[in-house]
Amino acid sequence: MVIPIEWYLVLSAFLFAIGAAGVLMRRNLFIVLFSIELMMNAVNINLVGFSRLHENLIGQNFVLFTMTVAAAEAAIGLAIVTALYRNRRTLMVDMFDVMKG
Amino acid sequence: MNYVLPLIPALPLVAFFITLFLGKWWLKDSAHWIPILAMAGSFVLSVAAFLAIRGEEHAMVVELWRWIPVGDFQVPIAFQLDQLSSVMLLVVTGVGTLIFIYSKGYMHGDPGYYRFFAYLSLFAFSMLMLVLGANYLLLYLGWEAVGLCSYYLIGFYYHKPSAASAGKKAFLTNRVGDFGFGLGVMLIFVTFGSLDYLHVFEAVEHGGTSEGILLAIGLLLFMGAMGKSAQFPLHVWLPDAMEGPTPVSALIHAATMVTAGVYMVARSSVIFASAPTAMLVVGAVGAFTAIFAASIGLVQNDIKRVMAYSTVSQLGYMFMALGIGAWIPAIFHLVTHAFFKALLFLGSGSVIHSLGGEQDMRKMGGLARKIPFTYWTLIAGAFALAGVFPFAGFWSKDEILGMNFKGGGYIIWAVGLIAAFITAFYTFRLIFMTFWGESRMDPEVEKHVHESPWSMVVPLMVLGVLSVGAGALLGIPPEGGLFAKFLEPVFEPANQILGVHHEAFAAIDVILMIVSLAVALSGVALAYVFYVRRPDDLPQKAGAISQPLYKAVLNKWYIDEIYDATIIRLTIDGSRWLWRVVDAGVIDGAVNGVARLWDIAGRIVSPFQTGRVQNYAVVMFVGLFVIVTAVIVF
Amino acid sequence: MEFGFAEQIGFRALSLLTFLPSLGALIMVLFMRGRPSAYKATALVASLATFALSVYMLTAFDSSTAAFQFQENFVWIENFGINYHMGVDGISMLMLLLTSFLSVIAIIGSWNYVKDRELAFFASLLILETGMIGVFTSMDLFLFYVFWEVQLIPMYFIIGIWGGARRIYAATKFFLYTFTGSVLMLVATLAVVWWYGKESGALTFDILTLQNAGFPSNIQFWGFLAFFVAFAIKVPMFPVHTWLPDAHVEAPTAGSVILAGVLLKMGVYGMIRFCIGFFPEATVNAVPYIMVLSVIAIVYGAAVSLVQPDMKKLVAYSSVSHMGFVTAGLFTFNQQGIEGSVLQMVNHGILTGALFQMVGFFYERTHTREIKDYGGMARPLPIAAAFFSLFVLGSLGLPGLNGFVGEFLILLGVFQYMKVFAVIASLGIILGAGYLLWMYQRTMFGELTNEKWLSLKDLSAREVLTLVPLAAMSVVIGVWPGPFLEMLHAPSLEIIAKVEPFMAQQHSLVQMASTFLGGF
Amino acid sequence: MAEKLLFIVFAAFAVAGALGVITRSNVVHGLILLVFTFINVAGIFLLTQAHFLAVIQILVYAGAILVLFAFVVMFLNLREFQQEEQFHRGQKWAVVVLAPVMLAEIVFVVTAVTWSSVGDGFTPEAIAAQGGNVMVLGEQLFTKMLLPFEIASLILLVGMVGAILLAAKEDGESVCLREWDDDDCVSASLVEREV
Repeated sequence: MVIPIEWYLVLSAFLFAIGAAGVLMRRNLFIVLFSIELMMNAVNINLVGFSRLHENLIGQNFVLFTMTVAAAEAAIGLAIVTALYRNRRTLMVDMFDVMKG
Repeated sequence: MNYVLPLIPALPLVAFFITLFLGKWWLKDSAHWIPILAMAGSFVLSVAAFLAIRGEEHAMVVELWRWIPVGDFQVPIAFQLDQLSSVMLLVVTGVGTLIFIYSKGYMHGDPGYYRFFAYLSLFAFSMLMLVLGANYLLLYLGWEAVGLCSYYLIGFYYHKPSAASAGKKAFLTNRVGDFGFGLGVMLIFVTFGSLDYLHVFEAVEHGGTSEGILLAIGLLLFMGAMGKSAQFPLHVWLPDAMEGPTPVSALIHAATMVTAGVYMVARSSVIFASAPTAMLVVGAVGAFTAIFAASIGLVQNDIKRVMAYSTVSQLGYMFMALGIGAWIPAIFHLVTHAFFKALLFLGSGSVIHSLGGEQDMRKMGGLARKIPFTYWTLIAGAFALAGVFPFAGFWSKDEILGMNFKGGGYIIWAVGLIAAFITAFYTFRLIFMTFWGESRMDPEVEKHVHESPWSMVVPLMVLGVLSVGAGALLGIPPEGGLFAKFLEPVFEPANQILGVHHEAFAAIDVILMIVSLAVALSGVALAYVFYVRRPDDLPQKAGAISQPLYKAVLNKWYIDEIYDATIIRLTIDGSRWLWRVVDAGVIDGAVNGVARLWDIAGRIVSPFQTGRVQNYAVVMFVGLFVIVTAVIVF
Repeated sequence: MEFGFAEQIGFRALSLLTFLPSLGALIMVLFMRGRPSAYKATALVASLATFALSVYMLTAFDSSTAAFQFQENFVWIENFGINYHMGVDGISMLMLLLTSFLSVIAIIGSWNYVKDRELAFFASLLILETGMIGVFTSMDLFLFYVFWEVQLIPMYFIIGIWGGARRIYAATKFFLYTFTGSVLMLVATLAVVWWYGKESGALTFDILTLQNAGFPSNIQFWGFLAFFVAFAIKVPMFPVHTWLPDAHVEAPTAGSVILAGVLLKMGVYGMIRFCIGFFPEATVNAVPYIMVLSVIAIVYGAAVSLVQPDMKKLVAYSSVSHMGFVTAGLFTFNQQGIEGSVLQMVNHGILTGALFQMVGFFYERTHTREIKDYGGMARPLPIAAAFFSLFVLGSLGLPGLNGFVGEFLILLGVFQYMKVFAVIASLGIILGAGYLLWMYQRTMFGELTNEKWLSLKDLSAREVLTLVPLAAMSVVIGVWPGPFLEMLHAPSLEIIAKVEPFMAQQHSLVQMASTFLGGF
Repeated sequence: MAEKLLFIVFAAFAVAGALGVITRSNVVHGLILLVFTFINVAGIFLLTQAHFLAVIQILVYAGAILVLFAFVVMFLNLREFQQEEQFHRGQKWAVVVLAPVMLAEIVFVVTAVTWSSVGDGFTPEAIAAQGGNVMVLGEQLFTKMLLPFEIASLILLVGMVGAILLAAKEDGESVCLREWDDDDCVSASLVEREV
């Protein structure tokens, strides 16, 4: 294997950490969704890397499913975004606190 | 007999259903035909039953089906025909038929006409079940069912609050008595393993049952009898029951239902005979009630209330007789009383009817010439009630007093004699105030006074004849007449236990007869002095002399007020306390308190729930960090 | 023997019976949205078919044996020994009849009662019916628990959505009370199953197996306590009864009918199956306490009923009193007491169901339940008054109507157990006559309090149709209870046989107490 | 060696793009940077001989999904949000501290472990011999993975239905500005004009 597995893992860790940070600190709902996509990609990198390491295609297969879920998630997420925006006319996440105790 | 016997109660039941379901839309004003025919049919069948049982040694039992079969508790729907039930059958169906006919005239034009006849039929059915039932549970069934009909009929004019609450009072007071009755029935079952009369009585005769238990059974049963037969202290419902239409008062509250208690004690004669203390209680309560109720009857002004207290008092006589073991005189008095009291009630009903509903005797007077049939039949009834020779009441009352005297119950005899005197007095007070003297009627009412229709007068005349002649026909010689001979087999076992032996008619009987006749006549005479000779001043004077006593009697010895202030008040207040304090306060308070505790806890921690997803995510992230760090470090 | 009885009818009768109502609900929800007449008819047909099936099963039912009949047994979750096991004995057969009968009545009775979300209402009723029937047919503890919870939810919605003004409070109270019991029951269930699994090496939730397990004393004690509390809440026994008046007052008529008619019986049924079935020894030891509580419930419920200003609340408290009779009768452990108790459950279902139905009819007309707002109603509503009086009389135990038979048998049973209790319980009967007649007098008799009432319409044909079967049953059981009691002979003897071995030690205690309390 | 170099370049671009995504206040900028990141990840897939995935990454992610995002972003008027605060006030600092520490921990763990291959034999050479990455992957997908594959299609279907249902406007729906306060609600048609 030309590229060591650790490289994949470290890259993935970086992307994941950045994505997580985005989810946690951004107020804009769109950016939050973007960040989630970033985290998913980080996972995909891992899967592909291990697929290469273990010399099989299971990881690659799995990435396909991740993408499926990501697509579905994006579709529904965006639908929720439009519905929310229509009802509340804001997309700042901290404004949505109906469940406040 | 197998088919005839069940038919006797079945006929009125069928009449009840037909009248109830078809009465409103179809039968309407002719709703009386079916019940009257059914009742007459029952009477004919009862006569057949009477003929069949005459002279038979043993009772006939017809079982229809098992009513409640559970393990060793087997209660059938079964009818028992013996001499006692035969007598009761004749009284119930006979007097019943007459009163049904009378009701046709009396209730004419009432909006609830069909309803009235339906209730009456149901009552007849229930009463017949009561007297025909072959076990205590069926007796209980009839017992409660007649109470129910009484409830409906007292509250017949249900839109009158007083009528409605009188009905309720009757039912509840009876329930208090039935409380004892029910427990008595259970005790009988637990003791003897059966509720069938024949089985139970045989077991008692056989001996071996502890007297304590028999005493308990007797007292509990008698408690039921006290309720139904309006004996002190459960008598309060009967005078109020006069809110019902007059035929109801005559049939239910004079002739039949209220005598159910007497019937029950007589039926259980074997049990009572084996528990002398119970008999003593029965006699004492009867004697006390006899004089107690008579005293109240003295001063009542409502014509029907006088009758009501008189009924209570006469029922007391019957229990007095039962208490001394004079079973047959008690039943004899029951029969004659049914005749003359029904007559008196129907007669006063006729008076009320002719006066357009007036019941206050102070607003009557001088009616003798205006309604002669009613007057003459009522006179016959009054003499019978007062116990004047040779009217029916004389014979039966005299037997009771005589047997008490001869049995050594001098105190009870004396009490009975005083009560007889009072009875004669108030009876003729009623007659004189109503029919003699000056008219005190409203001129408006007076114009419309009229003799009642034939359907009312004919039953009066029949009952009048019976009140005059039945006593002499059945009761001569005292204690050995036709009636006594007929009933002999039923009470044979009880008499054996008591060790009573029949005595021949003797001089002592004649003396006693003369004494009681003298007492009765002096009562009549005193009434004559008071209300015919000097009606304007003597009654007032007498009242003034005994002012506190008079007031107490006028207010029925304040029994109702005492009950209201004690038992009823306590129950209601106690219940309210249970509801408000225990239920809503303590129990629900505890439940809601637990809920409130959690509510407070929730309020304390709920601010942590900011509703912002990202806050939660950060906390999660911190948690993840802690775990990962922990894994790395350790 | 285990599986033989299913062939009596030739098909899986019990499963069909259980799920038929749900099937109806499913059809309604899927295909009949927005068509009231269609889904109402479907609901009626589904419930009628269920009732018809239960009656048909009765014809194939063998009442001479205490064995469970129409059994069906399939493996469900093998690893935990959970089976789909159903079967009925005489007691549950009677309960099934009562359930399917009252469901029909409730559905007809609320034909026009509910105004909004009718579809959901009728579907809830049908699902509720499935839950109730399931409870009475389950022979697997796990299955039983599932159905036990299943019936809770539709009832919660029925009270919470279609109820009166304080419906949320009432529904929550009802749910939390019952659920507290359920959780206790669940814990006890797991404990019992775990113990038996440890002893025998195989987990099983089968009720018949567990009934013969012979648990040791400490398991008996705690298991009994947990199960008993769960069922006592459902009955409800004093002092855990306070959810009942609230739930009844707020529930819509059909809810009250089912609640009083069937749900309360599930508590007693559970006691029979589990408390007595699993823990006979602990049960016998607890009898004096249960008796005291029952007798308190009888008198207390009656006394509190006496002063209720609200008709529905009055009937609700009277249920407490009547159910006190039922529990008192059951734990006498003699044949009269047990059979009277089970019969009284049926009677109470019929009579109280009918009373609630009547109050509902009045409420639909007048929109008030306060007794003081009524008065003289017999004039504008003679037919209603007649029916009302019949049910009132049945309820206060008039001989010839059904209430009497049960009540008398129970009292007879209690009398044999201990006389003092019978005496006190009889006081409850006097009070019973008091509050019922007083209510009747104040509502039906007397002067008309409100001129408006004169224009009220008497019962419609549909309303009469719901009352006639109830009235007929009331009379039939009153004069000929034989066939009903016959179904109970074998099961009641079985119960007695079960507790018999433990009665000896109990007996001395009773006698001690009885001399102490001064029984005759 | 060239591959390693390329990996570092792709990785650096991807990380830089990602950092850009989470720091930009303009959503459109963020979106473009996200596409940029995804393309770089696709490059890494290529380096790993996962040809099919690389293509899909660009087609599905950079193509379909991000176009969807772009649509919505354009559809809604988001300019006004640019003026608002972009980061959570307090939480921002917690994350700035926590995220790098977490990253460090992960990197530490990843590098501390010795990774060994299972060696199933699907080396790039073997795959090439069997007809290439696309062919082998496709074959596996339609044989061994058939059931999950079908389920994935179902998920997509559900997602589609859900999205339509959620985004569809209901008649007479009212719009509330803050909380669920009735006073604050305006009719849907009014908002529609603005949107």
